[in-house]
Amino acid sequence: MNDELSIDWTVDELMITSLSATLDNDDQACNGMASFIPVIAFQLARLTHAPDLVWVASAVGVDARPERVPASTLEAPLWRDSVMYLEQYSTFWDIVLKGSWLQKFCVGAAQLDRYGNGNNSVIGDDYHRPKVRLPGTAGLGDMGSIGKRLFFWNPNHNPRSFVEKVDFVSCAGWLGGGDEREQLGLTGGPELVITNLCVMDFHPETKHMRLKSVHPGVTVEEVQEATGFELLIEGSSAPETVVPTVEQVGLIRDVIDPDGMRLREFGR
Amino acid sequence: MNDELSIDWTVDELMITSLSATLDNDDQACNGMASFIPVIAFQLARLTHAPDLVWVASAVGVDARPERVPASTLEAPLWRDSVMYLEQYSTFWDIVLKGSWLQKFCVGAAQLDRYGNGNNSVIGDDYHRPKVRLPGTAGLGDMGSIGKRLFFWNPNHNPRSFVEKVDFVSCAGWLGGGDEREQLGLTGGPELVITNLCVMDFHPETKHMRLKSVHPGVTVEEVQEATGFELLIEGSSAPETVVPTVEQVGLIRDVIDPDGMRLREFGR
Amino acid sequence: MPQEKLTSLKEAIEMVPDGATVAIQNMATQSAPMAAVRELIRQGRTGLEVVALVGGIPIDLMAAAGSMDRFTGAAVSMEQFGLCQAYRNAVESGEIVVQELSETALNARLGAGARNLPFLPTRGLIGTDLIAINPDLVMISDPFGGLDVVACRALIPDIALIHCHRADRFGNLQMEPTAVWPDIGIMPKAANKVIATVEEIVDTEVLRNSPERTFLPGFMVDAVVEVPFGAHPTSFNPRYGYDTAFHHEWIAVARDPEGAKLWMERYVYEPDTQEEYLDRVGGVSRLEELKRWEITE
Amino acid sequence: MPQEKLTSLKEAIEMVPDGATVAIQNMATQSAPMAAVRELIRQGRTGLEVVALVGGIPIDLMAAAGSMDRFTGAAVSMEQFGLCQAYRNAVESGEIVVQELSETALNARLGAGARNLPFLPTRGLIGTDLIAINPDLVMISDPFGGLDVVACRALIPDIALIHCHRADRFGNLQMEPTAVWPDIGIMPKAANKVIATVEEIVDTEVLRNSPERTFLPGFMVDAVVEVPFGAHPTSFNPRYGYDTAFHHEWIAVARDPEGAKLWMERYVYEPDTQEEYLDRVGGVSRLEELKRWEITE
Repeated sequence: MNDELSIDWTVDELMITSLSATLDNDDQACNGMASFIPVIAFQLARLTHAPDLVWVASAVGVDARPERVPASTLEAPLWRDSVMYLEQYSTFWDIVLKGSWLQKFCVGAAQLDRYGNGNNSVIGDDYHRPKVRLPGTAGLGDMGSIGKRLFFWNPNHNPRSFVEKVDFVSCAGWLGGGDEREQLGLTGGPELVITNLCVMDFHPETKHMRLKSVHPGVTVEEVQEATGFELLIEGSSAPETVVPTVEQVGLIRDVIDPDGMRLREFGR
Repeated sequence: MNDELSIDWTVDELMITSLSATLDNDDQACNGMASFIPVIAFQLARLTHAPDLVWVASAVGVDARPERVPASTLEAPLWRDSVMYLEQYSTFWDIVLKGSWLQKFCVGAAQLDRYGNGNNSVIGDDYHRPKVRLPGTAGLGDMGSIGKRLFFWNPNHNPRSFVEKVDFVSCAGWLGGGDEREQLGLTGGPELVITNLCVMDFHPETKHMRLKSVHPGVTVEEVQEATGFELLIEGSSAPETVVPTVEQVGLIRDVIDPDGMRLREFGR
Repeated sequence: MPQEKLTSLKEAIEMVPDGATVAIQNMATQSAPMAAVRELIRQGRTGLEVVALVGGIPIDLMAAAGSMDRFTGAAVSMEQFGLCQAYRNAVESGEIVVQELSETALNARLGAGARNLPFLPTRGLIGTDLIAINPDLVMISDPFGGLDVVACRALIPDIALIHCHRADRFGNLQMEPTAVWPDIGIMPKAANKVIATVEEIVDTEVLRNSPERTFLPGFMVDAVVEVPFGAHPTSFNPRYGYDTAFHHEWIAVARDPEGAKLWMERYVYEPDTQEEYLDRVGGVSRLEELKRWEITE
Repeated sequence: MPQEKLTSLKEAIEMVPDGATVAIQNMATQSAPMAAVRELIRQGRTGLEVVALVGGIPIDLMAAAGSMDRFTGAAVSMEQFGLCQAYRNAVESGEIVVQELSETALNARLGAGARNLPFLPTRGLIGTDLIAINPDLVMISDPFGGLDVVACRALIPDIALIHCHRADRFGNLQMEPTAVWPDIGIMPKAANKVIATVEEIVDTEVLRNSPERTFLPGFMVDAVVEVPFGAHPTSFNPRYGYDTAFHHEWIAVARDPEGAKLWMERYVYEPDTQEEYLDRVGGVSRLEELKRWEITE
């Protein structure tokens, strides 16, 4: 294993390795649509510290072996060579709901508030006449409520995405903070947020979003400026996010995603 | 079509043709375990007046083509050459419950009372310490309640099977008679009872079991003697059950059931 | 010999009345019954409630054509191609009303519809704002003293529109095992009628060779129509990939009513047959590319 | 490379504690995990609650051996071979308590267990006497004003015991498409642990050739054991038919405790391996007959 740190890593690779580090050897992981960062993170984890991790490609293909990351993370080339196909109604959700498996989900949300509540439904005050109609809650409206551990990623950290209060809660986070989730009988919940600027977690008591590390070259002030609510910052500064190793960068660039599909998440 | 009546028909064949006559061209029919009479009746109907009838062999094989009736009506030889396999949990019950399909069910019950309530659970007063533990309700406990039209068959008409009151209701018939079923929101219900002695239906108002026809050679008195409750008999006698045709007898004996598996229902 | 279900696309779609609730098999860029959707638009159907798990281009075309005024489902998106702009505009202007459900809530509504139950429960959505605004969802307590659940009212679509790999003329429908995600698990079972387009009609004997691939028996199917490449421009795994250029072409005009109208003329209204449509999308050479899944642009 | 699940039958069955709720795949004369059931008996397990859709000879053997004191399921019968006499005696004498459910009610209880719901509803059983005597069933009203339903409390078996055609050493389980009825649709998903015996262990690459036949992923399986003819004397379609003579032999002694004991010695307690058991049931020549489905006596 080559533990030497990369000197030419880029932020997409840093987000991938940060997400990969959250995965354990006995996890199962699955991805939804337009999920290049998670898909590459799962494959990277399997090739490095979590060889037993089971990846369910597109929530369809168990232990898939795609040739390379294709242009869609929800189409058949991704679930090539699977050991099993899951059918949405009768298999996938039965497995997810059972609770023992697929405990971590990587999710994206158009808006996220200080308590990790997510919004993929509408922008604007009136749900029925929205300023912007977003895609919709899809599986996220389930994942937030059925005891899963949520890992958010966002390649474009800005105050319109990180807001004081989401316009509409389509994914249950820590709700109003504290023990509000617990009172509704909800287990799991938001755990980590990985962006192009930093990594954030949640205060164990208040459930307030908290700066965990800043990426090299980014200041705490820059993160706060890009965040639409007051971020919890413990101490006078924050540790630096661990950068990818030479090995990790090589695997991402040459083996997993040689076509650079991950850059599409950054509008490139 | 040879409409000539058979002169050497036997009672098993008469029960089969009586049941076959209840099936329409646009029906779907399925069978459960130890159901030789229904299985042969379905196949006979397909070969005569109801060519479009869809038979789901053993509740598994759609439009099956068994070589001949095997020793079990719940094993793979019966669902040979199917167009589709139904899986019990995810397909069979979804189709049955929908209501538009598989509207008629042929069912057997150890005990049947005057209102067509069935018992396959226990004989005796105490459910938890029964005199006889019967197999159990299986699908019958569903079929009686979900709007299906029930056709009972019994090759051994006797007062222990046709009782004043079943020891335990494990299949909802007309309950206490009248509109009791309706009051619970239950549609469908028992429609016909075919035995080795006669055919019975139910009075449209009172839902009392009623003699519809007696088999040739059987008297009304013999039927009443073999019945543990007072049978509704309209008029001084009852019509004679229509006997099988030469063609029907030929199909049963030579094509559908050359091994005579149907006789097992008569203890032979 | 069961009942004949083979018919023309025109006759099949004539079974769909204005205002019907139409469930459509779809998933972002996958497996949509596109030929059937184009015929629905061509016949001028209006007031439809469209139900889909995740709707893509078929939803956008119906929104642009004014076919639908309600959408019920979990999401609308064309994944890497972006949002459905015509749909989005219609929702934002109040022309289309959305009933947004999580996947388990939609499955519960359709599952109840299929099984003749008044409702089915889920534990999804609890804590979100999606319950209070939806009269078809209500929190109820567990009679055994456990956690509350969300009761999801039965949804019985009038029609399910699906596209399959093959069928016989009696409507027994088969799918290749690789096309597992689009919502054929429960949608056609919940609907009162099923209209299926298929890549090819085969003899029943062919189906008997792999009965495990038949997912809906003919007696549950009301019409079956042979339409090769019937899912284009969405993918139909394993036969062909989605059409990237075609999606882009639509997206380029979707925001502009005039441009959208011209595009619709060219691809929806004018082609009288599927053959003519396929010619207009690039003919044999383009279809061969799609069969090779040349989709990474 | 996922986690290794391959083990011995002895070690696998040691995962089942006394008093456990054990769900068993079975249907009258079909597909029972018989080798696993014999090992349960051999290890002297007691106080089990056995769950089965329709139980046959495995239930009768466990009843005769005193392994179980509860049965939960829809029926117990060996179809043409008749009632399970040892089970029947034990129920009539009060040694075994039965929770009798209709098929939809059992499916609802297991479905709720699988999906982490406190209950699922059915419209089956309404009007029967089976609701009032069962604390796990209760009538509730429809919050949308429709018909009442029977709420069926979640059932989560501690262990599911199943027999399959093949698996890899990581527990990915495959069934031939012809074995569709026995209750693998929901039972193993509801259970907390799954123990699977299989006709053969194959390389994972073999499974990748037909991923649609994998019905349970390895991560949901706790132990997998290679046991050829592991379903004998029940049938295991399409590989072998049920053993008529063997069923008759058991039935002849089942009513007589002394005879049953001798029979159990010969077929359950004494054989140390599956090979030895198969020798005692007639060896290769008998197994060849069963493979030819010579079952009409």
